[in-house]
Amino acid sequence: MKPILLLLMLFPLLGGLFSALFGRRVSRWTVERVACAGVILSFIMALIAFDSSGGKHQIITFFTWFQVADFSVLMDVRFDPLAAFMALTVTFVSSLIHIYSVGYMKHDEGYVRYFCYLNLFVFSMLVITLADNLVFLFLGWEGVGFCSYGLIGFWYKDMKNASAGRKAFLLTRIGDVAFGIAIGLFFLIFNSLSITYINGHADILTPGTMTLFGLLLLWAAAGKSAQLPLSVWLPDAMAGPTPVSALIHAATMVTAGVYLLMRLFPVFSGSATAMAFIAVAGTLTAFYGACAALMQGDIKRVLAYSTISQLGYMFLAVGAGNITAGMFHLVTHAFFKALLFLAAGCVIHALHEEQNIFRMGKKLRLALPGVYWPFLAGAAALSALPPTAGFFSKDEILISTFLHAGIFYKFLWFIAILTAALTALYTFRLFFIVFTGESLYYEEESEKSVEKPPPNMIATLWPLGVLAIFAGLLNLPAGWGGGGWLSEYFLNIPGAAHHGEIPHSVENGMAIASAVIGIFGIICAWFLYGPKGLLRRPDLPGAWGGLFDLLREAFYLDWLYRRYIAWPFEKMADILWNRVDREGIDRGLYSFANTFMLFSQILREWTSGRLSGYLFMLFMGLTVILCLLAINFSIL
Amino acid sequence: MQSDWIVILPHLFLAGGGLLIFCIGAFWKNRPDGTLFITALLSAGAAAVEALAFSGSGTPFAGMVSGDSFSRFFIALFCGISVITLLFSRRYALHRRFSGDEFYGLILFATLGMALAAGATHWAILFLGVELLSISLYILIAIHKSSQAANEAGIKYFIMGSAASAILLFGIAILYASTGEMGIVESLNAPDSRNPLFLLGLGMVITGFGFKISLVPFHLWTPDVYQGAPAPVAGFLSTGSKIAMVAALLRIVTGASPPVWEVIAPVIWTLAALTIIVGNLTALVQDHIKRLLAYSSIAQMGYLLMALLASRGDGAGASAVIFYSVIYAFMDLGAFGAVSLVSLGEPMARADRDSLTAYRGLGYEYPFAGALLAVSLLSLAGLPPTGGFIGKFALFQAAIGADYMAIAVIGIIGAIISIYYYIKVIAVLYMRPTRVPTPHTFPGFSGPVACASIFALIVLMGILPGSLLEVIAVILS
Amino acid sequence: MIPLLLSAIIFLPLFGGLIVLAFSRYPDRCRWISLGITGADLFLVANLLVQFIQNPGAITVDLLWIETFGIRYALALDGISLLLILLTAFLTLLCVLVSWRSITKRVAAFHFFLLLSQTGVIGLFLATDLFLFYLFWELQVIPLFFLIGIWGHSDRVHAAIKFFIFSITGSLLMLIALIGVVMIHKSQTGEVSFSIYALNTTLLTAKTEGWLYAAFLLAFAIKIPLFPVHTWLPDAHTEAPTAGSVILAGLLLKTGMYGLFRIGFPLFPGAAHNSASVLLILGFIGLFYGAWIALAQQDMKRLVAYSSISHMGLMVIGLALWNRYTLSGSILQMINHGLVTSALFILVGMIDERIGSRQMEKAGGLWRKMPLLSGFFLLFAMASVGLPGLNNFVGEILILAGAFKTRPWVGALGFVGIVFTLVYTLRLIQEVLFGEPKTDDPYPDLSLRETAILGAIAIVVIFIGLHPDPLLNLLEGPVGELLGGTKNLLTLQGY
Amino acid sequence: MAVYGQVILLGMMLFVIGGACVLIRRNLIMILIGVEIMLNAAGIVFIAASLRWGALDGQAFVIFIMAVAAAEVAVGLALIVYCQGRSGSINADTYNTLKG
Repeated sequence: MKPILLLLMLFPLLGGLFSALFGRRVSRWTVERVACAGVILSFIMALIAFDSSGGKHQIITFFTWFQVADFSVLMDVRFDPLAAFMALTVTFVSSLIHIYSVGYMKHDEGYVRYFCYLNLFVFSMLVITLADNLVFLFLGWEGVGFCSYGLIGFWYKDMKNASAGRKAFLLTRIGDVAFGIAIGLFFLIFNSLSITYINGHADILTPGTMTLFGLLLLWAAAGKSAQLPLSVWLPDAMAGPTPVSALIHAATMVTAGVYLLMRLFPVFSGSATAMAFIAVAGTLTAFYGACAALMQGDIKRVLAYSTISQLGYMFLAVGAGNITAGMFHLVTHAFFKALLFLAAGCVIHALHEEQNIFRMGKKLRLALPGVYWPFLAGAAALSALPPTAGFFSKDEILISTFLHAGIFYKFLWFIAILTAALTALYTFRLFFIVFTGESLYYEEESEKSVEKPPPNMIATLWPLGVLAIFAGLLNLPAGWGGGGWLSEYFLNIPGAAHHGEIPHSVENGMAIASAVIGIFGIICAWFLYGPKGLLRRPDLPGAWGGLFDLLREAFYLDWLYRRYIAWPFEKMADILWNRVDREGIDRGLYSFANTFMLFSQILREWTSGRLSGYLFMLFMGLTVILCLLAINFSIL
Repeated sequence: MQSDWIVILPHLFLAGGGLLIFCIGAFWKNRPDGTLFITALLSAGAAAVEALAFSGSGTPFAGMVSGDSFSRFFIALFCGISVITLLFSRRYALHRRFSGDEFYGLILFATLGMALAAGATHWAILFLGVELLSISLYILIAIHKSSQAANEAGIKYFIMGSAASAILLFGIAILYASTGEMGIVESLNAPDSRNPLFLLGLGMVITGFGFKISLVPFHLWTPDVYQGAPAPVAGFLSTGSKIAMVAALLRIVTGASPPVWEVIAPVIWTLAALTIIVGNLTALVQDHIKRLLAYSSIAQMGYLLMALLASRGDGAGASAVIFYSVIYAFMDLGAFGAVSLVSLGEPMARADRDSLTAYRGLGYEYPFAGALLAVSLLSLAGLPPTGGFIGKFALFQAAIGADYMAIAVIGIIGAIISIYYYIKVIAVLYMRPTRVPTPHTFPGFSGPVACASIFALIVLMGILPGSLLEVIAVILS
Repeated sequence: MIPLLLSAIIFLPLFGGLIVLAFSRYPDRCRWISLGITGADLFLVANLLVQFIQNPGAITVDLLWIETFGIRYALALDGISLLLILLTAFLTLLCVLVSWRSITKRVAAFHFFLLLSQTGVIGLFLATDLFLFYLFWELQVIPLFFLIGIWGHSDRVHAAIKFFIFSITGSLLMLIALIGVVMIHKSQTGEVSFSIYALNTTLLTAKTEGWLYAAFLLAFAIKIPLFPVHTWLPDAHTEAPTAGSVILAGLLLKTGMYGLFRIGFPLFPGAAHNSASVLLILGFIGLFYGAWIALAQQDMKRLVAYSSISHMGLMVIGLALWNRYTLSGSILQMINHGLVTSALFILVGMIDERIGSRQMEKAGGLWRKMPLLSGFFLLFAMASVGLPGLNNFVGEILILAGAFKTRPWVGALGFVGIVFTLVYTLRLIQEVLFGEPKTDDPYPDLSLRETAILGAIAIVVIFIGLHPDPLLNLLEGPVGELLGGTKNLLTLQGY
Repeated sequence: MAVYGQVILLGMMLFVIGGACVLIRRNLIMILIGVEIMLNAAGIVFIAASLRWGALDGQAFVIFIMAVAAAEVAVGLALIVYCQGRSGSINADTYNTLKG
């Protein structure tokens, strides 16, 4: 088992190192193949490991990273069903994205850097997935942040792209602060950094501490998973190449936050407050993302906000105490979101880096049927149409929320289901505008012909399309004749308590409700954004314009950050530098030194050069000495 | 009786050498070049060897001159100082045309004066030594006749010096009047030492000493005279004459009876503090190197005085004073010597190279003289690995060890201030763009020899001060 | 044999420097000789390391030096010293290489001062006699003064003098306090000794201890440098030649830290104990203030200089917490910071050589022109922000996580600091490497020599990042001794 | 009060007069004369003291003082004359090019 897991992690790392060290000396062909091989081999290892572990928990230590007394940081892995499943998903989706990238980056000069980052990204994600030691996990956690920084800002010549990368790194690191503090507290309380140990002894925690941990981990996860209020980096992360967006949004990076919450679930699950916070954060983010996605004009930004929204659902699942549902949605989302992004990438590629959806139209459907159908599958899954994968996973979350004790959760459920309608609406708005009707900009039509993407790009869409539709089989509810395989598989995960029997009425009712709502959303989308839709335009006139702007700018969150955090921060830096450091401290020290100079100037006048003055001082001095002696004499 | 003469043999060598030089100067007109120089060197050297080699016993001549190892050590030191001064001034004097018998003879007589002052156990000898020294110096300072500044310096030193001598003398007279003792130590231990008359005398004596070692507020002449005097003479003046007085003061301080000491100590404390502060502060804005060195030497005397305070008791203070005197002699001689070396080629051979702007980049123009100046300054600033560092350390250790914490702190603050002006000069030497180079003059051999030996001594004292300290321990025991 | 080796390691550079001076007419020979000398010294240190690992235990030298003052030539080697002199030897070697092309004037003198500073720093890290320590402490300042003042940039004299005055101010006050301790010790035991081991048994009243410690602390704080006596550092760094910056950041700042935990804390445990809060606050101010100001910089060197202040702040925090984890972390971080910051200074120097400016606005888009240099730049920048897997992370996590054991809020606040670090570092990367190139001039990418320099540092950086255990093992014993020593004394004093 | 007391007093008065002369006069020659008066005042005190202590060494000292004073005056006058020749002034305060 040990070598398999080691190889599982090492293959992408070696691929990345190969590119970094030798990438410039070997041919492009080699670099591409090595990079893909790294991930695919890793996927194979994941399969083998998954197969041979048989759902058991294993903790394997590779070696000691460092150790000071009982602060021992090991490079070890905890291979349990959760990790196994996650590893499979990550490596599988990443493999496809790697293959896709070979086509997508065909004409880019920076391919070495690209594949290096991409491999390292996968490696870091695998570390997060498998690590048992929290500091080791942190290695992956930060590694993901760094790689995303490099990839988002991949086309660095445009400062905007570079800034987007920087923003991603910074905001996720703001989240990392909480993670770091949590690590410190774990060490303080448990004297251990092992997830297994901590989960095993979580019962010694008081509710208050649990709440604290819950909030810290929530904040940490919010950074990585782009939840409110740390969500603003994700839409900008579209600046990177599209496969990168797919990678970040689907399988890696953003899911890390949710995954962390699932991994450390026992630590905070005992605190109702923490759970409520997580649920609320998830719900609000889901709603927020869906609203924002509704008015975007950039194909990738729509998908980005949709990711934020879908991640909100996963948080809601965790908050509702059902991490199986969360994981289920994570996986299905990985499939259909990767699919959507990759398909969007094909579209963009075909239109020569055109991302404005209003410049697209039915010509795409006609030219690219191989993209059109998978995209439709993905859209259906995202809109949770039965019987796609998204339908089942989202349904499970809704049911858990609904069944969770407390009226509060009913309210969350209501928002969640409202969001589901919005999801269908924006998804099919996107679909209709991109693939049906005419482009809004006729004049440039002639200049741009649609270029067919290379076959390996299109080819990767199909397996994902199939999975987007059929992945629901993994955890088909009993009512649909399924055995809930995933639930069984996750049975032993700490904290994944079995939720007892779900009443059939609820199950059926919920299924019907979501189906109806989804279909309703699609119908609305058809009337509003179809080929002859009412709102099929990039902006809205009159009074609605304000609302439109509000949604398009995602409630001005970005602007608020810039105005109230970034700007004052920079201003303060300037003040500290110029006013405090230079004019305050440094000049203060100088004036202190200058007082000596002043004294010196005064004393200099004493030496006037005139003999009479000197003689006078000679006798003055004599007098003073005599006085001193006299005083001493009289005192003694 | 015979041992008496052995004890004063070094003095006789010096006096005889001086007289011989005068005779040669007067009667041997077509002597070979360098005769006077060699004679002076030999006399000083012989005196030094004599002082170190032979040990006389007791205090000869009715206890007027001390033959103890203390005074012999200082005689050797003064001879060393005069030898180095001679070496530095050989070319310098030739260029400025004052290389006659009076220069060499007076150097020897001044050295004799120092020897007498430092070795005196009797007020009369002390006074005679001081006067011999002073009168020689009046002439030496003004010896460069074509220099206006040298004249002015000579006049200033003469007027101030003679007034101070008069005060010193009157002080001695009063002391004698109040105690009836002419022996230095005896007069300070007289049973009836606590009357106003005695204190009056004491105050005047201190004033006289204060003038000679240029303590604040008697320091005002110092920068003017150093600036005007020829550089080697200024070096001689700032080291030899001061150290002679410090040595005499050391006798007074260690010899005074406790009640007398109680009266004197606060005065010395005040003078030391004032000297350290004023000397260092005033040096900050100086832009002429000789004036700067003058103020620096004033401040250095403050440090010595600080350790003098501590020199009663276990001997750490006295040891530190003597040790630092030696180091100080070499580093100040080094600094002034470097000035005289780089001033050799000055146009008109009138003034010395004095303005700091004239020292820009000089470290590259004159690598050896520049290095000597830099090392001397570093040593004066008390930075390792120079003797000045060990010396300063010894001074402060003595002061703190004797519980004079306050003055030690004042001293350290002064030292911090002083770093600036020393470093400023070094920065000028090495870090400022070079001015138009002047044509080099052949420096002769004597200057570089002195240069190298001082350099070696300063560094050696910084690394291995142990042997000198042991010698000092021996002479103090 | 080993004791002799210690002295050889200290004085080999000094003698080498004198030899170099003799060849002042042949610049190339000077370079080769210094390279040989530093290489030999590094070899000797490596040799020492091997012997030390095979046969651990303190290695000491103790000879009488100046009998009158009870001053001894006393050296001791333990894990901490060993690591630090290893760093010193390594960095000085790199300094010689870095200056190979950039120093063309007065080459011999340059190398002499470089080697002299090596002697000073190594001696300081080994000395156990306070006088000897002080001697080396001041000795290291002088060569650097010349290095900055002679071979620096436009405002070099001013910066050099400022640096010198700051350093000496602190050290002279320390001298007074040092003598004070010795004298108190003498009055108690009747024996004059400068040995750290003898002096830390001195019994001091709280007030005296406070004053003496304050003087020591000031000297160390200026070197570290702590807020608000840090203002010499940015100037010195900005004006110094690359090698000077490397010595300054890599070694000199470390001597302040070293003094604080080797001398300040053991000698005055009570006062140090009481000062912990002050140190923590100053450390935090340094951490945030330095990072914040770094963000406002246009000059790359100045930015890195302020980042140094920030990093040193964190180390001081680790020191002030004084427990096993934070202390190990701080000491390890000294090594890490020495490596990474030196690398950054070297890189800025290389960029300066190519584009003729250290202003960020003149740089930009360098990735396109110099991918290799940029790759290294990114690597070291990431090490500097504490990316796990690179060396700084290990030190930082030890300090921060260890902080939770003593004062959790410190750890929590410390983690906030890492965001501040990231902000300015990312700005630096972005302005320098990204964007469109500002000019069309082709800049040559790294030469073989430059690659070797950076590659060597990079290997060490990654090695420590992934496998710091050997280093931490070396630290374990001495750290335990430091902790145990002060603990005993504290109990003795009734804390 | 014995005689010696009055003689000492005389010496002091002379010293003060000499000092005042040194302090107040600007003429170099007059300053020199003031110094001479001070030296002689010391001589008088010595004589008085040797009167008091019944010892001769004070009186012997006076002879030394005379010799020293003579030497000093010789040198001093030579200096002053030379300076006067160069700069045409014997006012002490005209010699103030060296200052600061």
